[in-house]
Amino acid sequence: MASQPRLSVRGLTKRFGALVANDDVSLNVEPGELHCLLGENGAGKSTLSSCLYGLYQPDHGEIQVDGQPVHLRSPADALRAGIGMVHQHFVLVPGFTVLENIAVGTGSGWRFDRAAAKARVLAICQAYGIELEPDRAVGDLSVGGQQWVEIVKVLYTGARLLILDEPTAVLTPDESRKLFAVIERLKADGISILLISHKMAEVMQSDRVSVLRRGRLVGTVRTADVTRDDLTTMMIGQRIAPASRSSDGGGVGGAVLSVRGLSKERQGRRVLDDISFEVAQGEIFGIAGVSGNGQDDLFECLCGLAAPDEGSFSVAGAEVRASSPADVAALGVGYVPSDRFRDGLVGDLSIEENLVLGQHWSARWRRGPFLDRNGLEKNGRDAIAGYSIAATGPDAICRRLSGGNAQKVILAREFGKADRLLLCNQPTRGLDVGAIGFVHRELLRKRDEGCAIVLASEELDDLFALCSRIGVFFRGRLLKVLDRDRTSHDEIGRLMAGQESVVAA
Amino acid sequence: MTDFSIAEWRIERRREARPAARFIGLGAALAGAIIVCGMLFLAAGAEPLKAFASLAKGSFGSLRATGETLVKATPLIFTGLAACVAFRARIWNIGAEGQVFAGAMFAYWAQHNLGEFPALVQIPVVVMGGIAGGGLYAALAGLLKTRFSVDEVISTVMLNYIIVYVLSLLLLRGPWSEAGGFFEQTARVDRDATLPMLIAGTRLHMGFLLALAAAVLVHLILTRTPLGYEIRAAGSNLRALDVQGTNTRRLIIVVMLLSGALAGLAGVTEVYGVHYRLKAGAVAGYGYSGIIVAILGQLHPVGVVAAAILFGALLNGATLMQIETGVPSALIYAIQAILLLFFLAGWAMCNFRLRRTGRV
Amino acid sequence: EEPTKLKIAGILSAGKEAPWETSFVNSMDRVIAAKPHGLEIEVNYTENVYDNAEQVFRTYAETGEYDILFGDTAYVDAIDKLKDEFPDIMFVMSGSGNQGLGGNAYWVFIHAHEPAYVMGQLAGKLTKSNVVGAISTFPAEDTNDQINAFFAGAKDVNPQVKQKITFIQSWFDPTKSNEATSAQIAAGADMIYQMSSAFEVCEQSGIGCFGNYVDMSKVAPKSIVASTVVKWDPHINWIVDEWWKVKTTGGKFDAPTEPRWFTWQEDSGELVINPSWEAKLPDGVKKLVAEGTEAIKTGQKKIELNIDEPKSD
Amino acid sequence: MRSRRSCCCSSWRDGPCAISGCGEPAVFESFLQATILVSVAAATIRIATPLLLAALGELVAERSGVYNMGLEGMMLMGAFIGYLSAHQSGSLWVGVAAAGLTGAAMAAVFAFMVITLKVEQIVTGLAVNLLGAGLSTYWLRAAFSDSGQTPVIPFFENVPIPVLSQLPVVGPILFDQKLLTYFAFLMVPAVWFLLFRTRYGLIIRCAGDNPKALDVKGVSVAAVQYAAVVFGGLMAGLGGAFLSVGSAARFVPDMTNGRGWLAIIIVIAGLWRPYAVLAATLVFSFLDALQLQIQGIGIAIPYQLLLMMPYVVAIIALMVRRSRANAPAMLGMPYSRE
Ligand SMILES: Nc1ncnc2c1ncn2[C@@H]1O[C@H](COP(=O)(O)OP(=O)(O)OP(=O)(O)O)[C@@H](O)[C@H]1O
Ligand SMILES: Nc1ncnc2c1ncn2[C@@H]1O[C@H](COP(=O)(O)OP(=O)(O)OP(=O)(O)O)[C@@H](O)[C@H]1O
Ligand SMILES: [Mg+2]
Ligand SMILES: [Mg+2]
Repeated sequence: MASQPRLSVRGLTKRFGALVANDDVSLNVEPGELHCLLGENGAGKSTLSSCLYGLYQPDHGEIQVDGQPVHLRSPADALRAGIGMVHQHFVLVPGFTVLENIAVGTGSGWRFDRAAAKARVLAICQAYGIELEPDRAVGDLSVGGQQWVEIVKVLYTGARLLILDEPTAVLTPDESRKLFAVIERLKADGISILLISHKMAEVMQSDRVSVLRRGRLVGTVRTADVTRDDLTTMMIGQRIAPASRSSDGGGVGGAVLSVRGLSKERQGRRVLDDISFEVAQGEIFGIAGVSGNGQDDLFECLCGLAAPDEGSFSVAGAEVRASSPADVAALGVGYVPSDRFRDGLVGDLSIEENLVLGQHWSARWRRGPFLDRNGLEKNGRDAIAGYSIAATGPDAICRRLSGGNAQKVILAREFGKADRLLLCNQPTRGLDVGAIGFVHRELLRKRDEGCAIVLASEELDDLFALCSRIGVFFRGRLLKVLDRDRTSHDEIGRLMAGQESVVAA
Repeated sequence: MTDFSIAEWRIERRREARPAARFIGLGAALAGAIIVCGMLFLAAGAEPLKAFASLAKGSFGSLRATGETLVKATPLIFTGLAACVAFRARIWNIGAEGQVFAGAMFAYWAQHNLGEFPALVQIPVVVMGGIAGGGLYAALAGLLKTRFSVDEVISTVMLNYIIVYVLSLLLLRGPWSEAGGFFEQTARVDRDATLPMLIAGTRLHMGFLLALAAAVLVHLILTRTPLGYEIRAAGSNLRALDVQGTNTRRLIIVVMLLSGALAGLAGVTEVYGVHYRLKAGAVAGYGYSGIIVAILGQLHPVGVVAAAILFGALLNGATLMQIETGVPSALIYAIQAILLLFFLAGWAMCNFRLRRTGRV
Repeated sequence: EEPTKLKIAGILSAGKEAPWETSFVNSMDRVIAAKPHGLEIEVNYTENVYDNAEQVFRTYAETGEYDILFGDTAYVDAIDKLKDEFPDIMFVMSGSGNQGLGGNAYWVFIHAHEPAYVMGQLAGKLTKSNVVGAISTFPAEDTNDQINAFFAGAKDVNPQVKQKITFIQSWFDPTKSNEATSAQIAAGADMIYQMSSAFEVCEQSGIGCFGNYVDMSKVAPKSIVASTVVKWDPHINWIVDEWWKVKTTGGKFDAPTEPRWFTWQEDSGELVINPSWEAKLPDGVKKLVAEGTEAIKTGQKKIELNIDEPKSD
Repeated sequence: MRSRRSCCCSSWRDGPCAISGCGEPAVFESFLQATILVSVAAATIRIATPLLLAALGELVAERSGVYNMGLEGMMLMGAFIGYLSAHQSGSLWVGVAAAGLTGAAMAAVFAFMVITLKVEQIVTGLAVNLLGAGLSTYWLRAAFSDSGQTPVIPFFENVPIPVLSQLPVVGPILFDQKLLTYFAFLMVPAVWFLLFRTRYGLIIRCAGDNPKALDVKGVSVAAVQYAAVVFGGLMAGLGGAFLSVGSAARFVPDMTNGRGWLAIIIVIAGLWRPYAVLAATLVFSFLDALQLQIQGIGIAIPYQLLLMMPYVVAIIALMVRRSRANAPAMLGMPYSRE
């Protein structure tokens, strides 16, 4: 019996308008194989999996399951073909119970057989050692708990090929290990897994890896045959230039930002727990941590968007209390939010207009009651030139900019605004190497101008390249603040996973 | 066979329709609407061509007819602009209807209590009264949204009902009722408070100029001022505005004030430009039509004026059409609806395209 | 030479379904058939005009084809603006809410209070609960007159009668007036004057109801006792006569500033008893009705015109 | 059996009593009489029927994520076609069925516009209302030409439920109504059961809260929403039928008189829950019934105040309850994958 591949993709191409998100991709996934899909942000991994799950229709290409060509017009077709998927972002109904989320849309007829569904869910949980309470509302679960719901949801469909799109991004290291135990058992049952992950440690546990770069398949390799560096090279297309560690900096002047005992609760969870730190003039203070550990809440408090329940902070000696973003900005604070299209830009406005967002009432941009169009346009041209933004002109609509260029618009605005303090939350997320280098240079320039900078990043390379001190966030707590020169990737990585004791020892 | 065609051809949404596609789509919509309306005319026993001709004659066939069309368009321009301002900011003010009432009522209250003054005093008073009445009533919904998070769609609809009863309370045996009259209406207003006529032989009054001025003003505000900037930004991404330091609650109230003030002026032009009395029938219906006008006008002031004139023409021409062809004037509402539905569908259909796909 | 044709525009405040309008259309049809002065009369109706009167009047006037613009309600505002601009056209307004303008603006009034009085007598005799009700639209002069006369008739023959009045605040909303009827039945009424023409509840609960404007016997055969029928015939004829006079003598329109109305004697109305009730009526009652009708029609008995707003006892 | 009323002291007639006037006690006494209470209560149930039918349909549509603002037009067309077909066929039940189908057909057009073409829901709804108003009046004229008076058709008789209708007080209120009324009230638990106890209910609610969660299960969001919206239209059509064939026995232009809008408001005031929707319907209907009764008795409360009350109460309730707390999360937002 010639073993057919479980999944075979031939020449799959998917375009979004002019953008080719998947370009002639071909790969096989064998029965019982753990196959990793690797690639930078925006390389097209999620797009490929959405095509395999029938959510998107490829423009070209053929998909075969167990040797049979399949035409996946909707997830129903995919489910029929035995394909299941855990999405990169949760697809849950918060108001439903765990059981309802898992069972909705399954079964047939009018009757919703709660008891049978529950028995089946419990059986799956038991078989794979997953802990879930079927009757709890999903909205009350932690993010990790919600991810388990997603996983059981897929297992419940009885799929023979599981696509897991960054399932561990929201799991604790412990939970991630548990997930891999589950995967082992699935493999033993002959089920194939297509796993997407950015975490090299996880990728290295797979059988084979397919690497995508800018929508094209660079190659598929047996994991055993390659090193991490090999994979990185395939992914990026070049060896990473050794991070140019910034030489000086750090505590040049007095404290610009001092945070004292900041605490905040959201939906009964303590998202910020007694956070205190100081950032000096001319210093870049790094914040490490898996996203979802309180960084976003910290930045929202610091930029005036949310009020902390307890504690306070001051900027250049001025106490900030019950403030609004406008008040904070007036103190010479710039803020680069993590979600640029949600928090940083107004998609339907042009570059020149977005460059004055928040300052549009200021006399500087007005002529009488009207906005100073010429001033705005000139400012736009300057920013496009100064930040090398790839756009048709200052009147280009921001919604149509790519991630990197959109980020540059925000940087241009916030750098111009920040005289004293710059708050940067994940400024390099989703950017390519060139753009990352650009952001690094700009941050250093800003630091050298005497600005205090708070920089949060999931990329430790960013932090090591730029920061003098690095604080690690875990579950709303600032576990430890480390001196860059006296710590290592490993130590911070362990702290990010919450292993405080390791460090303490 | 069907499977083949599905596999080879697919309808998909475009990101942005090309102007040519828009043009074709709208042309097709118009053609479709005309065909359906023509069929209705036939069913009503009228010759479609003759009906359309008398519709046109009734709306633009003479100076008087044109003037009347513009009279009908005037309140629709105001309510259309009201919807335009709010919808641009993605605030769903469905309450222009009630704000028209409020504007008319506030204007009447101010003018009624003012006593006898020359037109130079009274007219500004009624105009300001309309602005204040409509604006404040809308701001109430804004306040409910920002302070109590009551959805504006809901609150404005409720407020539409409430004000109708308040007016009825004031008119029917209430303090404003016409002495000795049994109808729900006030006595005729002071001649000096009425809006001056513009062209002899027509009923075209100053309100139309006010409406045009309002359209220009709204256009300037939207495109040139920081407030317009905020409105457009709010329509695209309210959160980003918030994050970047704009007081979005205040913005919502300001937008409602502006939107309501525009709607309120529609009440003023109807009471002081057309009916010379305050009564429910003088001001009812314009708020809801304004929403349609605003959407037809693509939420653009110029488009709003054009759509309002189109609607005014339909309303006005319908009378002559009915007289000349005997088609019931109720048909005109059906025609408006069909036009609107075809337009909406045509517009939406521009966002789709047929694409060939293939498998390797 | 004498005109042979007359073109009238009937400008109706509501749709033709509303009984008020139906009575107008029916009367007009009778006048057309009668061919006064040998005229070929042609009428074109426009409905639901109330708040848009000026434009409709003007559109008709501008066609230059219409001789009489006959409005059926308070169109004084519109007519006031147009009458001097179109001196050759005859404008007509009707009922309360108007004021006399003279010249070419004629004002007619419908008072059906006389048959309503007799109908009230009928109700006063037939009621067992001694509660007599009326459902009306708005408290307007031309509805109040009938209701007051109806109650007066009932009380004259039966002093124990209590009156109930409900206004539904709409010219035409059968559902609402049905509910109002139920409410009055609960309040004890067993004879109800339906000014707003909804008889379903009457039919169901088997009480006696009275129709207005047109003969409602066919609409509610079980419950209708009688209907006051409004006849615009004398009014229309008067208008046509005035028009004829001006056109044939070459004079000018000179309308009186007081409203012109016609009595029962002059055939402005009718009292139609439902045949299915007629058989059941006691002879005494029949006689009373016949006598009452006779007395009024011959002018022996005058019924006071009371246009005050009626109130419930 | 109508009891004689022996109240109404003469002082009441003498002068126009203000709101807190002279003869009040006697009047209120009369108001408290059982017949009157029963009448108000029974009227409440009748007035509630069309509202409840339409509101329950709207509830299901909104739970699936679609704001059907065209309810008024669908009711109106339902009322008209119901009347027309009852007249032509001579069967009231044919009329009711036709009304339901008409509502459903209009809802299908609406659904095509907002679900398939993803046109703005509010505006499409307004257009549908306009269409219903125009088409029904026009068609009425076309069908019955110029006769003015449209023919009256027979209408549904009350169907007292044996035994139960004999119960004192509640009998005449609850168990001596028309079949459509029983149907409307039975639909409350039925809709509740549909939404919260069946597989399809789970799917409908999922479509309103997170359509993607449904999509990834291979269930067509559009199909679910189409079904829900068409169901809503069907119920609206039946609500319209209650007005024309159910109680008035004829069709009158614009006879819904804002009841469709009221039904939408009721769904909101009822916080998107079937039983709360029932409660809201009863409150609105009760105040309307009360208003009519009070006039007949002669209490001088301006009727406008009573009619205004539900709207004021609803706003206050929403202020306290924070309106959207219960609303389907994706209500009014068209779903698309890409
Ligand atoms: N619906 C869409 N419309 C237009 N462009 C899209 C859409 N979805 C994805 N893209 C674009 O396609 C490219 C590939 O995106 P995709 O989400 O597949 O990346 P990815 O590899 O999953 O990235 P990440 O690691 O960040 O999840 C990106 O440039 C993205 O901007
Ligand atoms: N969600 C989206 N909606 C509309 N257009 C998009 C979307 N995502 C991407 N695009 C378009 O696709 C193009 C490529 O986007 P993408 O983010 O992949 O660029 P990129 O090459 O990764 O650039 P950068 O390195 O700056 O992120 C952009 O020009 C953008 O206009
Ligand atoms: Mg992805
Ligand atoms: Mg990118």
